[in-house]
Amino acid sequence: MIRINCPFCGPRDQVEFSYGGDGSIVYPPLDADATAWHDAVHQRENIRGLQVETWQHVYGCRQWLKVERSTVDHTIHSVRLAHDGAAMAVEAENGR
Amino acid sequence: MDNFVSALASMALPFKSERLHIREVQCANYLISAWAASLGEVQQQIAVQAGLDQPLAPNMGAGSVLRVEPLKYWWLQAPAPTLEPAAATVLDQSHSKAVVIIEGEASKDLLNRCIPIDLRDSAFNDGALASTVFHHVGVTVWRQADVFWLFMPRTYAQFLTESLLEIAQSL
Amino acid sequence: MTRFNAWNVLKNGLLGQSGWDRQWRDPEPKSAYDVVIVGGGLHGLATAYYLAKYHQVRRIAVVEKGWIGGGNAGRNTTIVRSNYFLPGNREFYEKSLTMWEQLSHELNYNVMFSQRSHVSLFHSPGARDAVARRYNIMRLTGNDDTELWDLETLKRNIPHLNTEDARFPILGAAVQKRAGTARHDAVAWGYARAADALGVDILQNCEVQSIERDENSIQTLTTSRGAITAKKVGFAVAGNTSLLWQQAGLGQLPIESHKLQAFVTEPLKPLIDQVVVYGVGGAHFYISQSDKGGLVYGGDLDWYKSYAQRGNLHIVQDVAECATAIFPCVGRARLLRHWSGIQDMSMDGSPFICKTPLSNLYLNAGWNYGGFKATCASGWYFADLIANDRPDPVIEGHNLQRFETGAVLDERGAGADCKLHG
Amino acid sequence: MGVKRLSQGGLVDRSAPLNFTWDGQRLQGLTGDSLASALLANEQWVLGRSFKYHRPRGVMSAGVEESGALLTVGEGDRKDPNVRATTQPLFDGLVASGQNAWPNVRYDVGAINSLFSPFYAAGFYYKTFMGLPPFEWGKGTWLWMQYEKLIRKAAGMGTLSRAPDPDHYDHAHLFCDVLVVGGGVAGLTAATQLAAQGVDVVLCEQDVLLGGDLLNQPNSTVQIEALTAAARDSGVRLMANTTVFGLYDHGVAGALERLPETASPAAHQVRQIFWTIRAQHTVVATGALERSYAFGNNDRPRVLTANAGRAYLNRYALRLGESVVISGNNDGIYGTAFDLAKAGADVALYDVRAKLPGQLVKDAEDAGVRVRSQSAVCNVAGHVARAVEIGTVQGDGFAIERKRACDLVLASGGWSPVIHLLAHRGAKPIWHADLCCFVVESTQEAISVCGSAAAYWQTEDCIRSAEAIVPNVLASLSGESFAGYRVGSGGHEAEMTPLYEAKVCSRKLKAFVDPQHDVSASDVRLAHREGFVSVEHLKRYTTLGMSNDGGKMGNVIGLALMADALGKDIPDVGTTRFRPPYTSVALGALSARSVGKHFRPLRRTALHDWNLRHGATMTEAGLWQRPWYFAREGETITEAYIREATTVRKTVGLCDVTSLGKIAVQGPDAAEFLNRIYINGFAKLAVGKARYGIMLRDDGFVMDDGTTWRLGEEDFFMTTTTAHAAKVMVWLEELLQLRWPELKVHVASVSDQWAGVAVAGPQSRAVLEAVLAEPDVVSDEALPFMGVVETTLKSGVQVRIARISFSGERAFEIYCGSGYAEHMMEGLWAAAEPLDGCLYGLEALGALRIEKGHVTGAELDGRVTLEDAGFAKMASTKKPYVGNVLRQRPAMQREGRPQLVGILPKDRSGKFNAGAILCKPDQISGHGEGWITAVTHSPVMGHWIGLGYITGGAEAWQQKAAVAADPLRLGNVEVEIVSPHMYDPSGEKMRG
Repeated sequence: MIRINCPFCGPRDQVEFSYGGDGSIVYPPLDADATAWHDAVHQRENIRGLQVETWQHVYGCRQWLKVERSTVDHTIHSVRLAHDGAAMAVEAENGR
Repeated sequence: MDNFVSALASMALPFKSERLHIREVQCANYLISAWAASLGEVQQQIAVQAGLDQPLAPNMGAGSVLRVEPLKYWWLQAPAPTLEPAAATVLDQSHSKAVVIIEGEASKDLLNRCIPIDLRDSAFNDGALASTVFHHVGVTVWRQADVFWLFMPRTYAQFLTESLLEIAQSL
Repeated sequence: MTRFNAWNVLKNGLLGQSGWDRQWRDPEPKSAYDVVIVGGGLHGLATAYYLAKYHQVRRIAVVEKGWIGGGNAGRNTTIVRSNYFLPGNREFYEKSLTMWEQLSHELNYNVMFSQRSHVSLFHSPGARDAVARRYNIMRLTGNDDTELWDLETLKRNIPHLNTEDARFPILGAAVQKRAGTARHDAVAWGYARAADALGVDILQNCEVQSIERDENSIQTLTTSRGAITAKKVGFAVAGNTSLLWQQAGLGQLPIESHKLQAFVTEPLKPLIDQVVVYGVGGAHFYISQSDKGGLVYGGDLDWYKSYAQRGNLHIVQDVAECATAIFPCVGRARLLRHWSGIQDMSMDGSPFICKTPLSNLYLNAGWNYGGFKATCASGWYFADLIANDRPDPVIEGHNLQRFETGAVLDERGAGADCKLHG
Repeated sequence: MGVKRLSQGGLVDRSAPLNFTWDGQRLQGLTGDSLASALLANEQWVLGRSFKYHRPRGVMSAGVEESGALLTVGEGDRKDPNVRATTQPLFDGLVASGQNAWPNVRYDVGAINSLFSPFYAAGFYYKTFMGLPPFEWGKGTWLWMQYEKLIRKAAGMGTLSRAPDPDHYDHAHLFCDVLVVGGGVAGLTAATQLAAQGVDVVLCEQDVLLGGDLLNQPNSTVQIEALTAAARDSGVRLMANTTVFGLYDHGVAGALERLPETASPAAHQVRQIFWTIRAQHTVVATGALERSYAFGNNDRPRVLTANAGRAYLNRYALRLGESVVISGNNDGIYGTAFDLAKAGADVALYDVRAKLPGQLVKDAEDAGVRVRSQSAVCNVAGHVARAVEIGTVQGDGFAIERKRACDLVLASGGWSPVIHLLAHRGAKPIWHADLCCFVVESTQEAISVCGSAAAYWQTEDCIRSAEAIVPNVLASLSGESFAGYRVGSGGHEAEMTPLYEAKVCSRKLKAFVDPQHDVSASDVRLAHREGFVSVEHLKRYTTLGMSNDGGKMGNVIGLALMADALGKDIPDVGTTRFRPPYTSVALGALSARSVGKHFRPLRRTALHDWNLRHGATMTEAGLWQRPWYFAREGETITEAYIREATTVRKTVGLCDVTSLGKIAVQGPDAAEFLNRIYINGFAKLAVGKARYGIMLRDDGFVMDDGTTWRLGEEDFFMTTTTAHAAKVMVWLEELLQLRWPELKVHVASVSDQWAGVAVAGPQSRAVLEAVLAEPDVVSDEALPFMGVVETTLKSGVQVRIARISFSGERAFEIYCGSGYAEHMMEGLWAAAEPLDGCLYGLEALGALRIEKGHVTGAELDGRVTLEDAGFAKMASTKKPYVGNVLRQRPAMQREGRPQLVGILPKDRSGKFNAGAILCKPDQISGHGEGWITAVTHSPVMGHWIGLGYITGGAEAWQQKAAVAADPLRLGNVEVEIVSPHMYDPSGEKMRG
């Protein structure tokens, strides 16, 4: 079972999280053209190896996380809060 | 108020065995949500109004205030603290949670049959708090000395408490 | 090739089994083929067989990086059904089911297709009506093999279902009677043997290492067993499609690779006669019993992208809960083994059998959970596409452009989120 | 004859006999016995029948690798099939019986299969049973399915009870710094030393006793007790009878603890605990398993592995034979020979090696063992072994030299380290030719291996290997990289000689590789001949290693035989990958408490009990239960909901709507946020107003609908559908945290906070006025359609009210804090009842909304566009919103897509069903023109009506007949297609 080290809650079981998907997707503006939206919504690099992906700690602090994880052996290389404001606030505290 | 009906009204509580004591408690619950930019200020204000020596660290609780999310707190008594409206939103969610207190030497055994949290003293000591999952439902557990508070969503509370009591009988 | 039949089994029983040959050759790769199918799984082998048998293509190779049938062919729960309802999907899977019915005879290989019925439980009037729409479409577009069973009929057919103490009371079931299970390995070997007999070169331990191409077409496949040129190339590599696609310099696809686990218990005397399927309260579960007696079951994906063929513990727990929820008596059956496969999950849950930006490259992918049952039709239509360079009307919708046009084939209505499909 | 329980020694308690039953016979064993040892003590040798040939089988080992003594334990609903007698502790009152045999395992009619065994070679069923023999004439699957019925009956092993398992299981979570798997010397040593350094160690041992192989050695009690005490004293948490069955990602292990069993468990007694263990580091000290080798009739009862003979002798005080033949290729067999001879058995030892271990030979011979080199047992005679044929090495096979009577055969082909858990982690086993086994040398993970799991065969070497990994583990715990974990080497005094098969020239012997699945050496060779040479093909074709023991005994032998056939070395053939679980785990244990009604949580509204007290029949709605209808005495569901819906239209009805999702959306950018997620405008929604909104997914299809109330400038109360509440919440969080972090908006689920009641009908205002402290706040002027007000009940309880209508009548939704829900409902009901009002449930709610043409999940099934559902006009053209780009894709905008319509039966007395397909009357086949999503018997119209989708919508079908085709149920019904707004299309009633 994957264990994710939530920056706010600490290491927790995968069952507390829900998987978002490829975290490298940059969603275009709401009024961007159809191709940009098509690519963002449907096209995937489907990386075999280290990929940035999003998870939500849905049963914990409800924060969306950006997780660097290997899709080959599931090892996790980094985790951070996706929301920069919340991330900076927590990082500042953890450094305190 | 007299008209209040607890979600656990039909449960056989308190539960007492040699190694366990489970009882319901009523408490207010205000959700305080700061903004990233105002977090420091809100942290200070909450500490002051709760009479704490220092601001709460992530996933810790003290007195009657819990730090549940990076920008969010639960304030467990009425009234809610007074905060600058621009600094935080305050939302009454007192009816959202049903709360039981679990104590006794088998508390950890009971909880670890329900929630996947490391409850060893080294990881979860006095004041520690964890939001986690109990049989597909999000719950929050908070340790005060050797007593554990379990906050359950009201609509699931009866179901979860049935499970708790069933397991408690085998411990 | 010694034909497989009772006569020869008897003869060889008396002769100490000495009369059997290799079921398929182990040829050296040739430098050039008319068609190279990349991927020695069920779909690749079936495609090669149909190309050789019905399209008279002579020089065909199937290149497989490991051993044939080693991917999802051997990692599924062996269910064959055609209970789809969207135009295109319905016709495709029905064609497949029809082919399955004759497959053992077609291949002279007993693939043990057992039409034991596929029973989808429902738990609410709303769910019954939703499934009725699908099964009505099946009636109107094909055979009369679908039924709605009420609770009494269900109890009569599956007596030890949990109709007393279930969290979600069972109201009845939608049934496809011609559906069932088959022996997955036999399908791979049967196609391989039959294709081999028609001259197809099955090249095992032959990994495509790079792809040389010009603007419009593939020139050469460099493999671990040497360079191979091909007039036409078909990709049928399931979970590894994106990697091969990128090797061909073609960028991104509407596919993610996820893993799906499968489970089998210790063998037991007959207990469950049908394929029973269950989906309620966020759960998704299917179970049947193999000829050997093991309960074969599975559930949802592990929920995160993965190329690892190993599953995690929470799903083990989750599917066991589902099993005991509907069959409380299986509490004392014991899980013997669990494993996982890599699914090529598409953005709408439906597959691709289509042409590609390259003139001589054809794509067969995006099978989600559904690849096993699709084997026959997948091979059939893919062979037809490769041979005739145009899609049959049945598979016209199974193209890569459908996300641009919005003509998606979303059986579940889950939208563009691969992990929600299957 | 033969078996003798020694008068002293062993780990059995002679003062505590236990009664048990085997196949109807009442027998006695001792406390400390396994079921196997107790059966053996009673001279019960034939305990099972093999899978295919129904050959008699008995105890073959003393542990988890057992593939002979599989039997059924327990009766009735506690019947447990396929239990390994070797690992089942005996308890008083245990009932065991044979399986896979008729009438019983000793005289099994199925044994006739053995006669046909020449035809049952590997894969024979792929070659026949397709059609009519002999040439497989025929078509389709019918004939196969006839054969299959017989095959299925013959296959399988034990029979499962059909009744629910009555026992309780727990699932529990455990955390530690280091998990040590295996409680032999290596595991105990490593655990003790780590714990002494302050590390939190959990040690799991699958056996009921700690000690590992020491348990099988003579006079080891003191040593075991010392090791155990040291571990306990240093703080190791010891868990015996607990099997770590699988290692998963990130240091997670699955383990199964078996609690002591009794014949009649107490009320809350737990049978087994499924542990999910998380460790920072795992020490694999799982020991090794002795394997046999392939020789003629090596599956007969009274043929065991060598160390098993020793285990029964020293642990269970059972001398299994008087005249013992031991055959093998390693030093390990000498201890067995020595111990048995000391116990008075006549022992002959055949060592296949040319060079024998001098000291061991001398010790054995001193004890009276006759030792012969370069020879081995090649064949066994007797239904239950009574003699063996001994061969001497000749070329690469054996020549039979003589026959020897005996009553026990003990064989050893070497030892296989238990690397299963490492294989679960994807570690690659390396073949060690000198040790004749696979060893794992490293994984990328925080795992160490010691003891005989790392191929150390001597006790002292095992201890040293355990000591050697301690610094590595400590380094790993402190985050440092650590060295590869197999340190040094330790083998036998004399080198091993490979022994996988005793081939005898010109003799065809039935030599088993995987006895339980009846896979023989000739099956492996046949697989080779037919081209199944890859190890995975071999396994699948022959089913080698697929049996209950998971190939613990047979895999290496199978590989070796294939290597031999191919003329290759074992490593060139490949390795097999062991899959979890290590030993099988009951589904009941994995499900633990999630059984029956506790499979999934039941979510109750605050009015759940109130509704039940007032006669509600409930129905499932996701995890909720909601009132379905409130039948009065004698009413059917149809009568009840028609009455309820009629009452709402006439007077007033109350309905619990608490299950709707409710989300607080707060902050300075809340309005802007809503403006982006809804297709219609929310920026200008006035405070004190509600608006109906639709959300799209990114791909432009409809996701959800609901009303959102503006309570304050920066304070909104959003409602979602019951089904999508959680999904919408996650979606809003995703947008705010990932896509639009610049927006200052907080969202919080308040679904549990607020209980809600819909008060619907012409008299709804009167009902509210009766309960409110200030009745005026709900007057038409103060609260027009879509108005919102926050106010109080007479009791002072705060409520929020919106004038919104799902029924089409004048209606309100009123919410209060959940704890006051019953209080509020009492007040409302006290006011409504005298007005001839009613309580109504989902069925009436459905009837009302279908009449009105309001959509729900049945219509918004995830494939529907705004245009399809008739919402296109609501979509703003002045602002972008989620989904507005991709919803413009051509196929989603094309003419003639099915659109929402109302449906009436042509013959008004007729009925039709939801799920029916709408067709042209002259073309009732194919995919049709549309479908019906929902139906109800409309109280207003007095006949059945429905909603659905049809190509082109109502306009296209104005003068055209359609047919609702429902071949599954009602057949074809002629219908009319009308506008979906079948009741009060102008909305006068709800606004009035």
